[in-house]
Formats: sequence, C-alpha cells, structure tokens
Amino acid sequence: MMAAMSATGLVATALPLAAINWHSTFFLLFAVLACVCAVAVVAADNVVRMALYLVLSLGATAGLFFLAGAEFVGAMQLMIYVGGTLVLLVFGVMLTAQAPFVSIKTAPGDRALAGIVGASLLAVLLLSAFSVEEWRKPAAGVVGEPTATPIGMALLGVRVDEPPAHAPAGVRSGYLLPFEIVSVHLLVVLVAAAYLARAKRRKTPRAIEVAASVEPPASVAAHAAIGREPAGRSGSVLVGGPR
Amino acid sequence: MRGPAFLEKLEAALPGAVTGRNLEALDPWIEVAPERIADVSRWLKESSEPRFDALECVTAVDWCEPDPKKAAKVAWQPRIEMVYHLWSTAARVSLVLKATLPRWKNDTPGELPEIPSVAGVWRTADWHELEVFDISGVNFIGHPDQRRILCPEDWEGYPLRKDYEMPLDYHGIRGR
Amino acid sequence: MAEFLITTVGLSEWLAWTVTAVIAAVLVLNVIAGGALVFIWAERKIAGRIQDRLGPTRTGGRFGWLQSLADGLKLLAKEDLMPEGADGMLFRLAPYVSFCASFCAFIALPFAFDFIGCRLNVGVFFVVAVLGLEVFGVILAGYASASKWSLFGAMREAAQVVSYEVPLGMCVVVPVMLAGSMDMVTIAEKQAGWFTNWYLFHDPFTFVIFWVYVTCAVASVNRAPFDLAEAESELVAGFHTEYSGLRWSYFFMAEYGSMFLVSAMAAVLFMGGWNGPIPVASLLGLSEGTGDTANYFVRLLGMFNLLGKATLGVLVMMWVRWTLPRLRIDQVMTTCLKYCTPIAAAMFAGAMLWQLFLPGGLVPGLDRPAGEIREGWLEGPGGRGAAAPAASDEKVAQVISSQVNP
Amino acid sequence: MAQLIDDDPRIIEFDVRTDEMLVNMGPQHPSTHGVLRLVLRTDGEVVSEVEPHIGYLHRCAEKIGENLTHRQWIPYTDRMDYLAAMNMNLGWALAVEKLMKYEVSEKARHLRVLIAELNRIASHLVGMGAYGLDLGTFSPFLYAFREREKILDLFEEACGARLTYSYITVGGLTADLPPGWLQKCEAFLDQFEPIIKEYHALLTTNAIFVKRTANIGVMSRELAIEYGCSGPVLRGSGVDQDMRRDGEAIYTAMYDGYAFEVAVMKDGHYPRDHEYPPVPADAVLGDCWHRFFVRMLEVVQSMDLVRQAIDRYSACKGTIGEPLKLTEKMPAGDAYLETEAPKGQMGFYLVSDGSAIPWRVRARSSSFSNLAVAPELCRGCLIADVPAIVGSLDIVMGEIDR
Repeated sequence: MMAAMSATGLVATALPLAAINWHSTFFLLFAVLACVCAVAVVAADNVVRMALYLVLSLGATAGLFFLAGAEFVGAMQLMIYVGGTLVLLVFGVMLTAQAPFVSIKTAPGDRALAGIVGASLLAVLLLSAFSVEEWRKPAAGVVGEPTATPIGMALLGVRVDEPPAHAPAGVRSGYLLPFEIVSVHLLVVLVAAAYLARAKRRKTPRAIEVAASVEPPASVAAHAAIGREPAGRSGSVLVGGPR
Repeated sequence: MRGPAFLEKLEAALPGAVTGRNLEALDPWIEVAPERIADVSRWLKESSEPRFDALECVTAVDWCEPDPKKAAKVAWQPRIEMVYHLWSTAARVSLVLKATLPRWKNDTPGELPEIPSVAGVWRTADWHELEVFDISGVNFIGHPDQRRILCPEDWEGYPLRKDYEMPLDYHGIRGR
Repeated sequence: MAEFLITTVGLSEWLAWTVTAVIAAVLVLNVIAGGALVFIWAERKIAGRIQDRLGPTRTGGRFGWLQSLADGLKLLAKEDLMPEGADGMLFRLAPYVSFCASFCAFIALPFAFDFIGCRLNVGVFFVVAVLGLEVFGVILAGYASASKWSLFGAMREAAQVVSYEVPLGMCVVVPVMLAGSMDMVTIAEKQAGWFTNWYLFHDPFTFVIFWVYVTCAVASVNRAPFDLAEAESELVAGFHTEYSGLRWSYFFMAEYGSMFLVSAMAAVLFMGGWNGPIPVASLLGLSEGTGDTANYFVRLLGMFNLLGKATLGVLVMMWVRWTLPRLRIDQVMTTCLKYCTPIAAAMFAGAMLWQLFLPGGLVPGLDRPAGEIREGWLEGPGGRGAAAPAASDEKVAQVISSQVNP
Repeated sequence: MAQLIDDDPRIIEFDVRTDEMLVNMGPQHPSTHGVLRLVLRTDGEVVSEVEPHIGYLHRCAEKIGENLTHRQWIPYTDRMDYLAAMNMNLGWALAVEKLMKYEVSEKARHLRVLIAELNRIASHLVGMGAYGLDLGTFSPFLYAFREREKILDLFEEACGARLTYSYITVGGLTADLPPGWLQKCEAFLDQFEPIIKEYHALLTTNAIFVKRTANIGVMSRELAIEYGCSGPVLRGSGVDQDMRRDGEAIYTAMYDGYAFEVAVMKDGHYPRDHEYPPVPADAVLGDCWHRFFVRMLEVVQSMDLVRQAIDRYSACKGTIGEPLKLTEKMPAGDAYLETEAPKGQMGFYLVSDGSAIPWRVRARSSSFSNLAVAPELCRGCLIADVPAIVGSLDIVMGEIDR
C-alpha cells in the first residue's frame, strides 16, 4: 500500500504539474502516515504488529524522499532500511514471538513517563525547526532533473559542495570513498566477531556416522569367512547333509 | 553343515533348549522352550555354522476352538504357537523355530502370555513383535517400547484371537 | 497527452495532468495484469507440452485460451478462509504488501524511449530495492498463518531472497558501469544499433555475468529449482498453505509480476531493451526526431521488442521449472554464497578492467565512436550531464533550475 | 552418545540455542506414499528424530483369511501391494500350491513369469515417477505413467482389470491370453526400449537429482540385513540376494532356464553397466541414488525376462489347464514361501487344519521392514531429505498395514 502510494507520488513528480496541490497532498499523506505509524509502533502491544508499523513508517519516509526529488536517497532508504534492517528485525521478531513473548504490556506509569519525555523532546524539535529563517518561506519548487551523478562523482573523490573554478584541473579530492572503505572494514570486523562468539552445541550424529560407529555385530563381521554355498536348491537347513 | 549334524551342534551348544523337532514336515521345524528363545536366537545369529542374520517373519498362531461342541473333537491342545522364520544371507538357507505358549498367562483370561523378545538380536523383530502383540496378544519381555502399531492406541482386545468379539461400536462408529 | 487534453478538451491544467497520470498508472497496471493472465495460460500449455499432454483445450473454444479467466472466476468464487489461530490483520495485509511491491517496481521499467512510468535517474537501483520488499509479504503470510509449515516456508523464502540480493546487486552493477548511469533509458539507449551492441556481447565478462544474473533472478523470484518456499513435497505449499480464493491469487499475481519484471530487467540491462536485434527504425530512416506519428510507431515497435524479450525470459523460466527437480535449502544457499557471489565479483572486476583498457569493446561499436562516453562528466552539478533532459518540457526545466541555484 | 567435548570435530556451531520442534508430516501429506504419518523432531532444518506411525490403512486381511477358502482370499492379496497385485497373487498361489504339492502346467508357469515381470516393470515405473515427485520435478511422473498405461491396457485385455487383477490364482491362471496379445506385448517392449534412456537422462544423470540423492540416507550392508530389508533396498546396499535365484525350490523352478543376472553392485560394477550412465562420483553404495538405480536396472532385466517368457510360452503346446476348485481341501500342516515382489521379499505363511479354509494366514510384507529402517537413516538429515529417503525405500501403505 505504501509502495503504491510512493508509485503514484513518483508519477506526479515526473510531470511538473501546474497545480501544486497534488504534490502537497501527497506530502501531507506521507507525513501523516509516517507519524501515525511511528506512534503506532510505540502504542501497539503485539510485537509483530510493531515491526509492521515500523516498516510502514520507514516506507512513508522513503516516499517523502522521493517527493522531495532526492530519488537516490529514497531508493537507498527503501533498500537499506526497509529491505535490509527491517527484514532482519522481522526475522528476529518472528523467531522469538512464540506465545509468551508476543504481547508486551506496559504499565500505565511507564506510559505516562514515556509520554512526558517524548512530548518534551518533540517540543524542543518543533521550536528549533520553526526558528530557522529559510524554512518558513514557501517551498522553492521541485529540483528539476535530479541526477545521481554528483553523488557518483563525490564517491570518486571530486568535491561536490563547492563547484570547481574551471575544468578538471580545479578538481579537489573529497573524503567519501575512504569513508565507504572504512565502513566495509567495520562490516568485516563485525562478521568476524559474530563468528568467534558463536555458542558450541552438541550435534545429532548423521546416520552414516551412527552406522560407522556401531561396529558390525560379530556375526556379520565373521560372515565373509564362510565359503559361499553353491546357489543350489536352498531349503531348510535341517534337510539334506550327511545322514 | 546341514541336517542332523547342525541339530547336534545346536543341542551341544544349548543343552535342553530344543524340546521337539519335526524334520519330515514340508518346512521342517524345531521347537524351542519359550524362555530360551532369546539365547537360541543369539546363538543362531552369532555362533552357528551358517549364521542366520536375517529374521524374516514372526507369527503367532492361536490354536483354540471357540464353540464347545467342536472343541471336544479337536485333536490338538489349545495353545498359542510362536513361529520364527530365519534366513541366512550367506548360506541362503532357512530355518523355522517354534515355541508354544499357553493361551493366557497361568490360564487367567486377560493376562497375555509372555515370551522373551528377540528385538535385541535382530532389530527387525522390533516392529514384527509389535504387530504380534497388537493383533495376536502376546507380551514380549524386554521389548524397547511395546505399543499398538496397527490398531488405534485405545483399541481393546486382540483381533486375531479365535475367541475375539468385534466391539459393538468404537467412538460412535457402529461395529456390527 | 496533457497538452492535447488542455487544448482540445478544454480541461483545467490541473485536471488534465491528473487524468494523464491516472491513465499512465492504469496502463502500467494492465500491462502486468494482462501479462500475468497470459502467463498463467502459457504455463499450463507449456507444462502440458513438456509432459507430452495437451494442457487446457476446451475452455474458450480453441486452445483453451479462456483458461485464465476460468481460473480467475474460480478464485473469485472461492471462500477466503482464515485459520483460527491466525493474526487477522497481518493475514489480510500480507498478500497486498507482496502484490504492491512486485507491481510498484514497474514504474521505472522503460517499455520504449518515452513509454515509461517515471523516468527515474536511479531506475535500476530503485527496482532492486523494491524487489527486496516482496519478501515482507511472504514473511508476514508465513507468520500470520499460525502453522509450523508456513513458518518454515516463510523462513526459507526470506533467507533465500535476502541472500540472493547480494549477487543480484553485483550483476546489475556491470551494465550500469558500462552505460555510465543508472537510468534505465540511458542504458537501453546505449545498446541501440545491431545486436552486437548489446551488453550481452560487449565482452566475455558481461556474457558470464548475464548467466549469473539469470540464476540469481530465478532464485530471487522463487522459481524452478529454487522454489523452496512452496516445496510441495515437504512443506505442503509453504507460506501460502492457508490462503485460498482471491488472497491466494494476489500471491500468484505477485509471482508472475516479478517473473515478468526480472526478465524485462534482463532484457533492458543486457539485451538492449527496446532495440531489436536488427535496427529496423534507423535502417528505414525513421530516427527519433522525424515527426510525431513516425516517432510513435518506432516506440510502439520498441515496446513490442521489449515485451517479446521479457516473454521469452518468462517462457525459459517455465521450461526450466517443468524439467528440473528442486534443490535443498542448504544447496540453494551454497550456490548463492559459494558460486554466484564469487563469480559475480570476479566478472565485475573483469568487466571493470576491460572497460578501462578497451572502452569501445573488442570491436568498436558499429555506429558508436569509442571514448565519447567520458567528456560530459566533469562539468560538475551545475552543467547538464550527458543525458539530455526529456525534450518536451525544456522550458519548464530551465525556469526551475535557474531558481534553485541562481 | 556424543558428549559435549570441545575438540569433538562433529560439533557444528549454532549461534543461538534453539529448542526442538515437533512437526507432523502426514498422514495426508502429498509426499508420503499413501497414509503414513511421520512425526519429525526438528531443530531448525535439521531433523533429529523421525517416528513413523502406521496403521491408517489396516483392514486385518489376515482375520478375513481365516473365514475364506484359499482361492476366495486372492482378491485380498491384490489389495496389499496394489501397485504390483500380480506378484502378490503369485506369492499366495505358490504358497498354497507348495502346501498341496500341486504342479501347474508348463505353459501356465511361463505365462506366470511373463505376467509377474510385466507387473514388476509397471511397479518400478510408479516408484521412479513418484520419487521424481518427491524431489520436486513433476514431468518424469507423467512420462512414467504414460508407459504404465500401456502395460495396464495389456493387463486389461488379459484379465479385465487394471489394478487389482486376481488373475494368477491357486492352480494356474483364471484365463488364457487372448489371441494377438503377445504381438501387442512385443510391440510395447520394442517402443519401450529407447524410452529407458530418456528416463536416465531425465533423472539418473540429472545434476540436481544426483545432488539430492547421492550420499543421502546411506544404509550399510549390516544395517540392511539387521533390519530385514529386502528387494531393491537390500540390493542397493550391495547385498547379492534375489529370491528368483536364491528362493525356495517351487519358486526358483519357475525361472528355470531363464537367463538373468541379479542387479547388484559387485566389486564396483553393475551387471552390463557399460550400457548405462556411470555411477556419479559422490554416490556411496547404499545411498538413495543406488536404490533408485537398482530399480532402473531391474526394469531392463524384467524386459529381457518378458521377452524370453513370450518365446517359451508360445513354444508350449496345449492349454494352461484349469485352476483348482474353489473349495479344494488342503492337507493339514503349514507352509511358508517368500517370493521376490517388486518392493522386496513378500512372504506368505499358511497354516491349515485339513479343510478348504486355512486356520491361520500371515502375510510378511517387505515395505513393513523397509520402512522400519527409515528412522535410522533420517537421523541428522535435513527436512528436505526425509521425503527423499522415504521415497527411495519405495513403500506402499496397503502392504505395510494389510
């Protein structure tokens, strides 16, 4: 549902509409969805529902990014947050949300305390947001033809914030690429730590090991010793043989 | 090593275990004392000349004539006959062991006759003995987990007994 | 389209653009829904042919072409059951999440030069991101059906799709690197001309990467040898065991939608999108700018090209499904981690080196001068990148960009 | 058995301590052949314990056998292994004939070999098709059933039934073959020859099939003999035993003069294995792949036997003779006979007290013992391996539950 909305939102931005209200209606829609879902995450008591609301609210913020024309960041949000972290979060929640852990009740006292802390932080945020000059003026319109090329160039070491004075000679190196390499390094370290800290656990032996470890009963082991009787007419052992 | 020579070797190894024999029958068999069946099986499997390493089939035959009129004319004694068919994969020969059990343990109807289990010797006997217990009603001493395998868990009675009465209904399903 | 509505029909500016937007959305939706219907029928027919039988013949007179409609009606009429222990809201929501995720990826797919939902500059990246969302529908369905087997199915599917995103991402980066931009339209444009221009034949590394892409795509869409989630022989029907009726058909549509999407992506990235193997348009002199009607027909031909290639991809997937047995979950994981990812990485490095030393490719493109790709990059954010903005709204773009950075 | 020893190589690591989950596979599960219920104790994907529950198809045919005469019980033997009903009839008929020391005519004997081997081909085709279904590929199932339909048509012409024939009965067969039947049978065999290669290409040498079956559910020789397995399951583990050659005198007399080798791997080689695909590298003797491959070899072996039986049958003069009367009296005493049914050795034990109605009837089923080994093989495998292992044992619930 949130993906469909971000879809129509995209269609709207592509054709620069003279009537801005489509743009603002979607903005309002996504903003309200994000806030409501954020509150729902806190208010819900079923763990899996919390995870779902988190998915919806982060999806709505991705929609906001697309509306603002920052497609690369919007896609990044969808892929990293919603597609990556939240999948693992839902994984964890599903594995542990067996009967006793599913519903988490919060005592009324805690709700009140959390409400106060939350409200105060919100107030600080709103005050600082409204005190900034430029943000009061109406939006300056949609950035035409956003491309991901500047981000690509920045990754390759070209300073993107101040435009270079003249052609390639004025290129000054940026620090985005080393920053990425450090983060990959961090990932490697994390994986190694997880591997080292794994818990040891007894394993159920595979059938072949069981069969191998059970040394064959004496009878069968000695079987090969007996010469093979000719495949004559078999019958009861009590019949035939020297009288 | 066939025929009477095999028998002497068996009797030499386990004196007093073999209590009867019939070599002229279509499938010659030897009768074994019920309580010695486990030792005889272990000997047959591990130290007899053609080793009998495969147990083909375990059967319980219920010799009993339910209605009194015919019971008088019958030639045999009412008993339960346990029949073990053995097979040697190497020598490709078979052997039939029989053991006679009373129909009910010390003749009190409802008490199942008992015989030592050979599940320890051949692991295939595990399921075969479960089936005999379930349908013919014979208790196997020393069986790992004796339970009903074919009939439902809460079924009463042992269907293959000659004097078995089909229950009128089972959980509401009409029997007759 | 919008100008036509404003001038002739006399709608207000705002209403005209809304109508165009709605029509565009409905068109995209119908391409997929229509495609799904055709593929349901095609799958039955192909399965029949492979198994030496006829497949549906009687529904709708000849060749059973109405079979999909009959399936649809049956699913509509079926009662939407919900298991007693299920989590109501999640159970109902799951099919829609998976359905929207796989359909929403079609916005960025260019059917022809201008036939595109929204020309995203990060088209490829957007599609890969949205493909990852489909896993949510499956996980929620598996959990909400409150049955052990569905949970198993959901676990397996989630693990498989999440882990196959890694090699898929790597395979997708190579064409992006060759074309120099993530915008699907530019990627397809760069492969215009004879089929030798396709990235498939650009160099040996891209050829191998194409086949790795096909494997990962089949795995991430849960088809053929990798269809662990609904391995009927073990997990009955995996995560959608408890679904029936219309809800089940959403999962079905999502599967066919993403199958079509993945093969269309393969067509755009490696097989030249809407450019046919033989450049019919440029041979007949009907190049881009020669007036509207000719332009329109060239794009129509281009669309059929892309649809043909995507359908070819889907038919291959069906063919593979009805011949190969299923892999075990750990074999699927090992193919991903031990085979697909390393090969994709090696081929990516190879393609990069190849691009460094032989930018024009072994045989410089027939009608594409080597080395012209580089110049336009270094003008920085101010100047226009090599990709010319869409011709139609030149004036509007100028106005806005002058406003943003005076 | 395996304690928690730090340096024990068999310990594999789990990140988080997971508890065991009890999962039910069956009784109405698509991959268990018929109504078999497997209770799996799993730990994530690894199955730590499998417990089969049988008895859902139990009709106590043995109790009914005590109220019917020997010929009246033949239809009950059909319904034991309903995929190979002819071999079941043959087993029971031979057991009674052994007790009565009755010899069937030469022509009837060859006809019995012909029909039994044709039924073996049909049964192995179902085994092969259903095994493909267990591993997830649907098409081989339909190819196998297309061929099986032709065999069923032949049987329908011979005895009127397609699944439960009651054709072979005590004392011979209920009817002789209609004219032209032999030509149709030879036509079937000729067109069936190349199709076997198709099955090999489709399954035996298929890389994914080999990955799913090789080195899975490995059963050593001793384990197979210990659990009383028989037929392709036993031969798959390398034990050279086939009742058609090693059985009782009355049964092996049927196959007198027929040339056939037992399909078992002796010192690394299958008989005539130059015509068949090579054994894959990681296939271990006794795993699912070998059991499957033995069945495919037996199909070819049975085709040779059918061709030889056709020649011998048409060479005999006279008629196949009449079966015994319905209420023919049986001498007192007991008899036990094991025949080589497609699934394994099918034993019939018959105790008679001199009347036409047997005193006690006992059917020893091969699948009953073959299934008993399943828990042993499935310990420590993955969930996806359980249908692969149970499928390779080729069990039929009708025979297990009787």
